[in-house]
Amino acid sequence: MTELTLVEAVNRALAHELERDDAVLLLGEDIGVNGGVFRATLGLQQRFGCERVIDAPLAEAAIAGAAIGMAAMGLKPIVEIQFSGFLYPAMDQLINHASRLRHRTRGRLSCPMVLRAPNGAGIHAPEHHSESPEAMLAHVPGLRVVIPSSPSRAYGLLLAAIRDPDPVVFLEPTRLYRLFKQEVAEDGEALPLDTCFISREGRDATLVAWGGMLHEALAAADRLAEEGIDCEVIDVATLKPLDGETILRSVEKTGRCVIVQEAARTAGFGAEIAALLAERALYFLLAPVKRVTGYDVVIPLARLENQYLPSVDRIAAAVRETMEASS
Amino acid sequence: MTELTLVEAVNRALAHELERDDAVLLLGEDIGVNGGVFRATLGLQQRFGCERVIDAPLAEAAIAGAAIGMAAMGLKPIVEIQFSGFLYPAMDQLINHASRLRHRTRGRLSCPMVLRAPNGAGIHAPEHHSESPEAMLAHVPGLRVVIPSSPSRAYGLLLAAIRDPDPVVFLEPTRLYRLFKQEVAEDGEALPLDTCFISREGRDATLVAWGGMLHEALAAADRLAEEGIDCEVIDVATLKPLDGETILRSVEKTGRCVIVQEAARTAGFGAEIAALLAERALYFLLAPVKRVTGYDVVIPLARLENQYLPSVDRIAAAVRETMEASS
Amino acid sequence: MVADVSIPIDPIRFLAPDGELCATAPAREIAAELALTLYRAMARTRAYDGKAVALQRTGKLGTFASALGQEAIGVGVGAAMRKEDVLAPSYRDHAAQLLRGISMVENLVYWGGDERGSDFAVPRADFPICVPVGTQIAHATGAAYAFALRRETRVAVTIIGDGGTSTGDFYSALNMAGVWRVPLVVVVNNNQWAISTPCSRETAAQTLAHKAVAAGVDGVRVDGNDAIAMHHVAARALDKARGGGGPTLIEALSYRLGDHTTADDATRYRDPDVVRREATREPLSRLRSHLTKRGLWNEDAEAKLMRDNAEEVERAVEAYLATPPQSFSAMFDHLFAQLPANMRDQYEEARRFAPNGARHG
Amino acid sequence: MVADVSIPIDPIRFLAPDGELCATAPAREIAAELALTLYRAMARTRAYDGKAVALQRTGKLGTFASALGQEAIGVGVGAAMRKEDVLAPSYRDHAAQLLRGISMVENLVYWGGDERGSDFAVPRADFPICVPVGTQIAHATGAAYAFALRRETRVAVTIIGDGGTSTGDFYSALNMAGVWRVPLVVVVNNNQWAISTPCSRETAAQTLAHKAVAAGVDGVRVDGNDAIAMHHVAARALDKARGGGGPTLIEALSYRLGDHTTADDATRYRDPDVVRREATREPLSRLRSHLTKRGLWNEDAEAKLMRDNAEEVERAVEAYLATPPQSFSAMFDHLFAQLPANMRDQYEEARRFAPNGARHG
Ligand SMILES: Cc1ncc(C[n+]2csc(CCOP(=O)(O)OP(=O)(O)O)c2C)c(N)n1
Ligand SMILES: Cc1ncc(C[n+]2csc(CCOP(=O)(O)OP(=O)(O)O)c2C)c(N)n1
Ligand SMILES: [Mg+2]
Ligand SMILES: [Mg+2]
Repeated sequence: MTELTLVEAVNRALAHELERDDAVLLLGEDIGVNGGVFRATLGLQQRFGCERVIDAPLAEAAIAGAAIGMAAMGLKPIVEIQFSGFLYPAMDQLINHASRLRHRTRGRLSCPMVLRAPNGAGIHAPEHHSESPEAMLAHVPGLRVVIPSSPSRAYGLLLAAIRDPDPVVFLEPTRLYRLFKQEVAEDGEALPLDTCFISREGRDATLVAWGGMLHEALAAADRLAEEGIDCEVIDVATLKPLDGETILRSVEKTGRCVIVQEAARTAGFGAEIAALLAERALYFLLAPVKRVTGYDVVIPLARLENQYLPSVDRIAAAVRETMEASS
Repeated sequence: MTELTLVEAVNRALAHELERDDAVLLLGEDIGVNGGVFRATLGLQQRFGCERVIDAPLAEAAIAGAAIGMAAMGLKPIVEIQFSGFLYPAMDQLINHASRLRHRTRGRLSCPMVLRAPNGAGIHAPEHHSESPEAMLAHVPGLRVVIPSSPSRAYGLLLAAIRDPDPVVFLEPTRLYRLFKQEVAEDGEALPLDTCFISREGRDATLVAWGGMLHEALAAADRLAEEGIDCEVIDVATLKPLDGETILRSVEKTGRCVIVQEAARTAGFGAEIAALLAERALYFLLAPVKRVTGYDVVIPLARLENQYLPSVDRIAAAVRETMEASS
Repeated sequence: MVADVSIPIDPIRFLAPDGELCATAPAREIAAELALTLYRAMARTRAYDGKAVALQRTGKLGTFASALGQEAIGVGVGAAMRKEDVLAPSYRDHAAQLLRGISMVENLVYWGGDERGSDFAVPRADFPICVPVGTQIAHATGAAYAFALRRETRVAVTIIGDGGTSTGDFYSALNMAGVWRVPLVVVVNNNQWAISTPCSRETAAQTLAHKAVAAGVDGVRVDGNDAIAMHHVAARALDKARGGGGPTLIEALSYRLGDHTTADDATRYRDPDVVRREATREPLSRLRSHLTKRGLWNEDAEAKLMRDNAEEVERAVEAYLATPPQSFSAMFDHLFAQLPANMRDQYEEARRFAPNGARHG
Repeated sequence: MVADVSIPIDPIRFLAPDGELCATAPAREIAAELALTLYRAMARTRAYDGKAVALQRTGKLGTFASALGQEAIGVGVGAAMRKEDVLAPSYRDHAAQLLRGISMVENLVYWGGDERGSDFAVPRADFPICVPVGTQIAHATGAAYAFALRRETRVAVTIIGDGGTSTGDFYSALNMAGVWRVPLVVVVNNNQWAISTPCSRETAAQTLAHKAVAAGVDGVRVDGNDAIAMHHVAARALDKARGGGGPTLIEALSYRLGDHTTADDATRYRDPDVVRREATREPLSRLRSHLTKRGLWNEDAEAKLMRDNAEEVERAVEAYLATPPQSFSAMFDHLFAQLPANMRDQYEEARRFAPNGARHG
């Protein structure tokens, strides 16, 4: 086992599947010689050739649409969108076609594609480079939406996404790409695409997060532990289909839940988790559910970014309030 | 006062504002001589000329983008998208530009545009003509999202949307276009864009709905009244910004809430309302919140459409269960 | 130096509207078998098309998009394709679809509001009808890429309307196909109208074939009411694609003689005189005149063909009307290869509220 | 009949790389004042540009997109525009922006990660920098429509990269502008690269000017390293637009001498020999040679200009670095004309967690 960053783990998973399955190919802007703007595809064109690692023209809609055509004909295209803020032109193809080709043709054709994109803020990037559109995508029937929170989960979940016979949107937290290294087995073992992971066990309150926010949640849990508040931290990982049972079991145990979401609050994915609790946790909730989220504002440019993002302070404060509300 | 259908009320509001304000213009496919595929713009090109009622080429992204440019230069463009299933190509312009032009320029430029589209199912339309993407749009900071449920609300809310100095997405429930007539004052009085309406008062349970589903909710309330269950019915009308206070006050009174949403369940706008209750209604909820929604499936074609849509049966059953859970 | 982008404006035409062979036709004689095949296919399409419109009028079918007057385009293209090629059609392309083996029943089931209509028995790899205008061009581009990658000698063919050429998708996918030089044929059915919008309000381009210039692919104009020319041009583009020569954009000039769809009323926005004039150029009578002049066709043959077509259509309508509805579970059955566990509750809810013995249409 | 879409492939050029007047130049003499203005503006841009890159390298600025080697394009266009015209720029267009009156401080504040950098003191109506590639073409089209509707003699100008011409937005907006015949000038900065993707992987079109054919608008190629030719072609297009002659697409040929942005490392994907060769055609030395040969410029003038520019840049940097941060409320202040009541809680939450005395970038 070697220690890899998250972006290296992505690269390893891509290489593994390109090697294993001739039908797999990569498609995106600057993913060839340049290895992608984040180097997720580094070395793959040299190794697997221009025909399977394709530098596409600058046209996200056409890239997504072409991937659908490839997938329908039996290939397994993996699309890289340079930043999730540039996937909006591809949404029509994702929603009106990728997600429903199998349904529309009663299984005659299908769309085993993966659309990868760096997601979220936290690297002081330029305008439009800090978007978190996961809730919109999770609303679309027929799509799976996956957001890893560590190198090993990125590796295992991406393998699963590629092998999945249906379209998967795979959003990679930009801020985690090189934040830390982790041992990643090169074993080709996929992780399940319908499971939340319990990243830390605890009995007083449940923190639910995904992607980059998981680490803020864990840091908040560390801080709260010093105060004697014992948090369980759940990594949602696969937003769609959501493993509500794991979340419910945890909240049944703790009686309290704080959801952490980087995206703007209203109609974000945290709302779905809170709704799950409103529907199914009423009898064991000891305190109101709380959401710590990005505000309902345009995510500010670099200099104010940190005041937008849920911070350890904000998360810890929300947990404390939750404790007080039920003491 | 004359009795108008919802689509006639839309027409009247458009005419009123074209008359009142030279900066207002309409832009869309087939809105000129043809008056739009639903006739919402009937007669307006004849009356206000080709320059202000513009038949645009078939390109939703360019239409939305051009409207942004017009709006930035001081016009008030009202875009018609033929069906909400065809607004996905415009989402990039809506999200990356319309919603944030004011923010990005610190108020130097702004984007007073309205994007109208028929929304939702229920008319046995062809493929892609029955979409309900309102939750995606409500997630976007900087956009307002409005869905009227009757001719008079369509008139008053559309006037408000046009006069609003910022971008508004105005989704018109296709199934209500000609379902019933109502007296609509031609008084140019706008309705507020930040208020839910209580469409029926009641004390046992709160039904929250918007657009086409409001009428299913009202019909369910009628049926339940016969069984002695007295429902309050709220028309959300403006999804963003959401008037949570009206909903909370109602649920504080009734202790029970069933949310009705036509769109697919996961991460739909109903989740936001349920989340609001999870956060702020815990202490007065007598029963778990329930969502009656479209399933997380591609909305089926006409022959199965009714089995997808929330029906009076499904809504009534949910309310009964809610009553039982708390008795 | 001046770029060579000479795209002839005069469309390729073999048959004049009166059925006479044009002086410009490359062959002195048109193969009788081909001409008869194309004629029969067009007549079959028209018989089907008229019935579908009638079914809609009587409430037995949903919205339908007639191909009246544009049969030569789909038939010419469909006949030029091989079985293993793939078609990505729009909603107005049943002429091509029927010729490729898709059944009338399937087409009716689709427009009747039932997904099973897109589960073609043959050809299994063709794309379903595409409603979001322009999006299908990218699918065909991707399919063509797959063929090239696997060294299959298959071609992807897609059809789009004149209005569709205004979309970003049309251009960006064609441009991509140009760079990749994939085996793709894009046919524009220029029926002059996008619902109520005339072509002149869609673009200032000199012709729609000129759109090819921006993508660096070959563009060609053909009389889309001349089935023989249409077939010839399509066959040439398919051959070129199969031989590695890259994509072609074909602008086929025709006229939408009917309403946009059954939900439309074209009298609101166009001059009936123009429609009447355009009707004199329509493809069936043109080819019939030609065949008749050559002694390859007569009234008896015509009567028999009409009868056969009417019978086939009647059988299809019966089969369509007898199609039992799908059960509630059809919503869930093909959403994913396997339904996620967390959707079991929704499935059960749908079952609980499913009507007993759901009725037809 | 063959369509007349003759777009010359040879770009319009007045000055050879060595500064000599080309035989093809229309004027025998180039106005001294204009030439000096363009030269000074280019030198000013380059001084600013180099400093911005340096600031990024030392952690004092965010990602920055250098215009090195492409100064003639923005300067030529900017100088041809009138104050009341409107520019919709991409992220690489500070040459044009500076000339239009946008300050260096504003540009630094923007790239430093602060929205106030887009609140231009002048010109108030210009669009902010556009990052989502291709989207700005539609904004300019809409702005041009507004001018035409109000009978204002203003022109909307937009600049896009070679890669940007692959987007659907570029085409669909240009096509729309063609139908509407609005006063629009679209300038393509063909710097040969879209990050690591060479133009040949973006399109098979013969030239990018040929993209105009698909939209039915005029297309023209110009040597984008020749500020005089650039200005001439832009001025002609602006005049035409102002006179009601509709849109023009200008392909300006240049070369991106630097990295794509400071986040890029172009040595990974391109040949340094080619870059060195391209550097010999760059616009500043070309115009300087020309001016020197004509006796309009000398070493003293150059030294003084360099000094003045350096001072101006230095002052701008100081002002930038001294810009106090925005308070938390900047997130809310301009989201809407008026903050919705339901956002009061979020505002208070942000206030509560705002650091005391937030520090600089
Ligand atoms: C993206 C999109 N926008 C709008 C529509 C609604 N619509 C359906 S057909 C049509 C006109 C298409 O015209 P054309 O491309 O010429 O094809 P034709 O119908 O004439 O065959 C429109 C606007 C759609 N289906 N897709
Ligand atoms: C829609 C979109 N996709 C991707 C990107 C990321 N990106 C930024 S610049 C760029 C290349 C643009 O190349 P070109 O248009 O030639 O302009 P240049 O940078 O060379 O000036 C890309 C892919 C983006 N900004 N917008
Ligand atoms: Mg048409
Ligand atoms: Mg470039």
